[in-house]
Amino acid sequence: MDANFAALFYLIASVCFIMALKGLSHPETSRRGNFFGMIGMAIAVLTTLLVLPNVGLNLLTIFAGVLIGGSIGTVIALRVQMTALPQLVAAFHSLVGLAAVFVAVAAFYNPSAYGIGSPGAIKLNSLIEMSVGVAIGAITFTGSVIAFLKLQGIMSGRPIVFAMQHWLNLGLGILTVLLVIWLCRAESGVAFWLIILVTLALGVLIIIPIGGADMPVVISMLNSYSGWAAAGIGFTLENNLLIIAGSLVGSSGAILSYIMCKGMNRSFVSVILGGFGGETAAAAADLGDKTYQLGSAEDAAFMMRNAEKVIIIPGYGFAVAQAQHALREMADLLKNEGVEVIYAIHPVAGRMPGHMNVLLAEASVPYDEVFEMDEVNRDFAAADVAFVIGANDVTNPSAKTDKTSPIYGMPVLNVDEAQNVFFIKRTMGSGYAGIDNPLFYMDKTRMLLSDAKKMCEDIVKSLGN
Amino acid sequence: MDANFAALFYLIASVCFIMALKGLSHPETSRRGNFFGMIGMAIAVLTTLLVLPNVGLNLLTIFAGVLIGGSIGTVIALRVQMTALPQLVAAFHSLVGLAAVFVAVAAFYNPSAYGIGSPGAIKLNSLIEMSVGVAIGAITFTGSVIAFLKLQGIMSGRPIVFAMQHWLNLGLGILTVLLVIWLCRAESGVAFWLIILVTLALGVLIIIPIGGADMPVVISMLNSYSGWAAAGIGFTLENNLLIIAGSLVGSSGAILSYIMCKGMNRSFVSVILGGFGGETAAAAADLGDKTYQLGSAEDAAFMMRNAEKVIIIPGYGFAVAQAQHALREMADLLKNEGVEVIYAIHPVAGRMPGHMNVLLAEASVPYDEVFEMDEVNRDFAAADVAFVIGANDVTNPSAKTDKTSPIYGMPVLNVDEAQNVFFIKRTMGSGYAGIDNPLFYMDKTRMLLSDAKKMCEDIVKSLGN
Amino acid sequence: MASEPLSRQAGDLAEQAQSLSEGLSGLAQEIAQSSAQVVEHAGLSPIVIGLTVLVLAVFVGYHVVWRVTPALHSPLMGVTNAISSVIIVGGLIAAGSGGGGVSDVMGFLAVTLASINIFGGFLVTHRMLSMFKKKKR
Amino acid sequence: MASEPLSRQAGDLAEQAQSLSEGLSGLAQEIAQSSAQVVEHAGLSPIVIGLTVLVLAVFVGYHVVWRVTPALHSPLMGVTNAISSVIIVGGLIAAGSGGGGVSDVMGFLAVTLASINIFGGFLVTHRMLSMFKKKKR
Ligand SMILES: NC(=O)c1ccc[n+]([C@@H]2O[C@H](COP(=O)([O-])OP(=O)(O)OC[C@H]3O[C@@H](n4cnc5c(N)ncnc54)[C@H](OP(=O)(O)O)[C@@H]3O)[C@@H](O)[C@H]2O)c1
Ligand SMILES: NC(=O)c1ccc[n+]([C@@H]2O[C@H](COP(=O)([O-])OP(=O)(O)OC[C@H]3O[C@@H](n4cnc5c(N)ncnc54)[C@H](OP(=O)(O)O)[C@@H]3O)[C@@H](O)[C@H]2O)c1
Repeated sequence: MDANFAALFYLIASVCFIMALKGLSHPETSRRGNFFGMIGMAIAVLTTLLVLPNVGLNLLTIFAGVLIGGSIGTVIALRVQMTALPQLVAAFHSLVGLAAVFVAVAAFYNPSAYGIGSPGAIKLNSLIEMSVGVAIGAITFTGSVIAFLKLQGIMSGRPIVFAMQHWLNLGLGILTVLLVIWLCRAESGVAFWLIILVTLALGVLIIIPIGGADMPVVISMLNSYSGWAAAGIGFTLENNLLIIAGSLVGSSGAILSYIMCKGMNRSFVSVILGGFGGETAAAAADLGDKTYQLGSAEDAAFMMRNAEKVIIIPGYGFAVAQAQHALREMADLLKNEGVEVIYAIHPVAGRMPGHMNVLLAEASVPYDEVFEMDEVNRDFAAADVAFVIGANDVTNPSAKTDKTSPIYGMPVLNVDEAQNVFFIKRTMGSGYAGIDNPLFYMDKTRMLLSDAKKMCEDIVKSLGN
Repeated sequence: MDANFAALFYLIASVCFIMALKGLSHPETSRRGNFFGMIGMAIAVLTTLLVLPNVGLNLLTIFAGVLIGGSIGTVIALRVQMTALPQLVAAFHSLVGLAAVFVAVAAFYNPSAYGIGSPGAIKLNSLIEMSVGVAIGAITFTGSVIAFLKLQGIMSGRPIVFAMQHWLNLGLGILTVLLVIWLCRAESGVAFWLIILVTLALGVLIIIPIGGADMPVVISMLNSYSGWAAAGIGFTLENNLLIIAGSLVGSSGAILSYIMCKGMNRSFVSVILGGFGGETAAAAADLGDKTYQLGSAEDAAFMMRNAEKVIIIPGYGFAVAQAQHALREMADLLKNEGVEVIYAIHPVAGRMPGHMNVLLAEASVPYDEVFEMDEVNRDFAAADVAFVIGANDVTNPSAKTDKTSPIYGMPVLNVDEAQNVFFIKRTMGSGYAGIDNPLFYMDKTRMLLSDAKKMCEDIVKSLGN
Repeated sequence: MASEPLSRQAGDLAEQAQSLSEGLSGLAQEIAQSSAQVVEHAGLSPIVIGLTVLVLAVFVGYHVVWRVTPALHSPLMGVTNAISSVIIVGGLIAAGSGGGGVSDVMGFLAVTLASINIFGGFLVTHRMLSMFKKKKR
Repeated sequence: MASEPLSRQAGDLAEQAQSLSEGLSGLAQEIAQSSAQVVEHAGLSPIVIGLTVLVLAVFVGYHVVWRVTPALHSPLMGVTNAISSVIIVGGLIAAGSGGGGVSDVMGFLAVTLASINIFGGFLVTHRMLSMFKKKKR
């Protein structure tokens, strides 16, 4: 195929990718959006195959790769549990990073295939673009692997900090730049592989000080990186599709990181510098002298059955306990009794943006019963019961009142305005931010100390009677 | 300057233009946006001057042109009355169109300056792009002139229709295509000038059947055209700045046309085919047997002084009467008496999108007292007085109830839900859509038949006592 | 004997010249080819590039304009009017390259008309916008 | 006398050949120049074009992503993950051009890894999205 025709098809593929993201502006159009994405990718792959001058038998290798990769991807996608989404995304990101590294290596050893020179005589700007691509790719790879290990619980979520850590990272960064200069001067293979090694190490070192619960920000950031890596390689290949798709992904990751940081009221820099949010880092302070009231499943069932309006606030513990189906059953019983039940989602509830929405959707909760914080926050005053399940920080009123609180200024759900509050959690311990929650000790609050799923099932039983 | 450097500066200029439009998303940032636009234009002009190989003494010609044009533009911009904005925009559009024609002619006679060939041997694609540019430019020119004449009242607003009109236009369109083919074959100067003549005529013929009040849609459409003309010439010059700026303007005009058509509940095609909306086209039907109640300035003053909440609905007649300052004075007096006064703006109130907002702003009404229809439509039920000044169609409840009404389905302001309604207009006649308004005959309505400005001044006097 | 070497010499010379010219024409071909390759690789057809830019710019325009608040639709018309006068670039090229005759006049006229628009459009927009004020509380 | 014309002949021949070769080299130069001109005119530096496309695409991405409803932020991560695997294009070029050795292997690996992502990303997103349902009324 003529390169100009190919460019037109690549443009069509780019438009498909844009339409894919546009589709996600509403659940109704989102599936169509995803199909647009698939079509765009198909066009991109076919166009590339047709534009290659002498594919011949190599087509077999390519088919083998697509077949193997496709099967693995399909199986993973069909098997994975919705609660494991953060890990999955991290794992996938690592693959993009590694693929970028491989592409850069291939370009280094076979530059003529990419039209960027011949071995030993690669164009200078291509060498630079290539190093940027390979460096971002390598960091994305090992960084995502660490994120995956932390989220999957294989590695402790606790931040790994040591003296001079940031200086070490800075040093390695400078080393990378020096190696790139060496590479550009001598086009040395040694320099090239050293860049890969150093940036692989850098990926690990950058991520280990960041606490497990900050991983979602990290994932988004790495998502953004992988986009910029693709765009960088697009410059090398002079391929506008890669530049456009890369920019889309790059912006998306950056915006999601920003939204998360804003939702947590923390600066991006503080997240990246790490040392915060080990899942069990801080012990709940001065609990001793405060009293709280325990509740039972029967109490909750009685209260909610006689309520007019119940607002359910799911959080991270809800995902951990996989309580979505039990909760849905409970809500159905309440709705049958004429109770109005809605769900209130905080922007950073759970461990990933939109995490709660997916879990609720999985349990077939209609999306028009699920509201974002801004839409629902006024309704708490009119609610008879706020039913908090596995959430903690996102309800903490000290974010509104206590200037000394580490989460001061973070927007929270106005759970304290409801007539009655139930809290399902296993202990009186703290959540991700490691701080105590004054709500626990209010007169109108009943603590339901149990696993979220089990408690929901108990309430369902009580409602059944 | 090197062409690549120039392209970078052009890119910066493009970003400035994008920022200019982004700034308009909020009144706070809008002035900054406008400055971005100016900066972008300055960069574009300076870059072009620096990239030209041998400007030399021609710089003087250029300075002369900028000086003359700039002075004229400045004087006009400073002198024009805000009520004459629609005409002004139409006049400005005609200039853009004419400038596009001039550029195309220059390119035809001096192609080497544009790097598109030599006289008599211009590249084929450049010839096509040039014809498209010149045709759109010419249509924009004469079309805008007609629009200007109609809006300024120099030409009657009545649609000029005659038999076979659309066939004639179609014929001229086909003729244009044939001439373009001739031009491409022979690069004949005769063909080129014939294209200009025919499209100039076409511009006139397309616009005359469209009624004066539909001119705002026409202006937006021509605005869009002028953008695409610039983009087309951008292709000829292989200049991305022109393509980007042209696309921005093109989309903007298209979106505004769409918004207006939706606000009037009419299809774009019906507007363009014309024959509708002569200002005085339809006489108000069967008025005889309905009774209405006249009110006086004193009635209005008394009622509003004792109201808690007054909603003011300005319309076209408000602009015609230049009543903005008198109205503002009235509202101030009411606010001093503790009355809550807000303004409700229908998307197509007046004769231009955003027209009412500019007039109110001119009278120093703060923009946060001015609400769009969707924001305010629920508030009418809680309003003691709806004060309609020079508006008619945008309040007509038959758009909600009467399926036979020509404006059925058009969203309207819920003026009928207010406790009391006052209507300032000069007669019991109809508005732009030429239909009667059931609101006039409701028990709670008082008609204040007078010029809008005079009536406001009378009410001010009554309030003063 | 003297004529033989001479004629041979001449033959040699001719041959050499021929091979030289052959070499040169080969070189010429090579250069032509290689630079054609460069064209193909570096520069996609400008139309294709223009199209890419156009499509992206339309997306940008679409989103940016939909976010303009309806209260500022009149200023929007003013600004876009001024921006569309970026066509002045075309006029500058004509007026500035001294093609003589028609082209010069056209360039001058285009620059003048576009300038009216640029100054008029931005200024009238500025006038409109500076009237929009927030409530003093 | 015989040698003179011969040598003159030879000289003529040589001269001719020389002028021929000069002409050819002129031609070659011309070709090279003209095609260089084409490059300069048609193709701005690919970096500049790439930058233009990048800037516009970032604007598009910014606006489009801000309009994504927060409820679909998880599927957004899934889709962008799949889209970033468009880097498979690079792998295809390596695997499909038969450079042999390292490049082939790398190409194959890149294609395989990217495929995992493409299929996995789009499918898991599809799974998520097909769970989002409206209330039945
Ligand atoms: N969503 C994101 O994108 C994102 C990203 C980064 C960080 N974050 C952070 O994550 C936090 C999210 O707030 P959140 O309120 O959802 O969570 P949280 O504040 O971390 O609280 C979760 C609570 O769930 C309880 N829990 C854990 N497992 C449970 C189980 N099996 N059954 C019942 N309860 C269980 C825990 O208490 P027990 O141990 O006593 O049971 C814990 O207090 C915020 O601080 C946010 O800043 C979110
Ligand atoms: N805004 C846009 O972009 C746009 C574009 C195209 C079309 N339109 C159309 O324009 C109409 C706008 O609705 P509208 O309610 O604002 O206007 P309208 O329906 O045209 O009514 C204006 C009223 O103002 C009265 N009036 C005229 N001069 C007056 C004066 N000096 N003092 C007092 N009253 C005066 C007229 O009645 P008297 O003659 O009895 O005084 C007339 O009934 C809609 O139908 C819309 O579809 C708007």
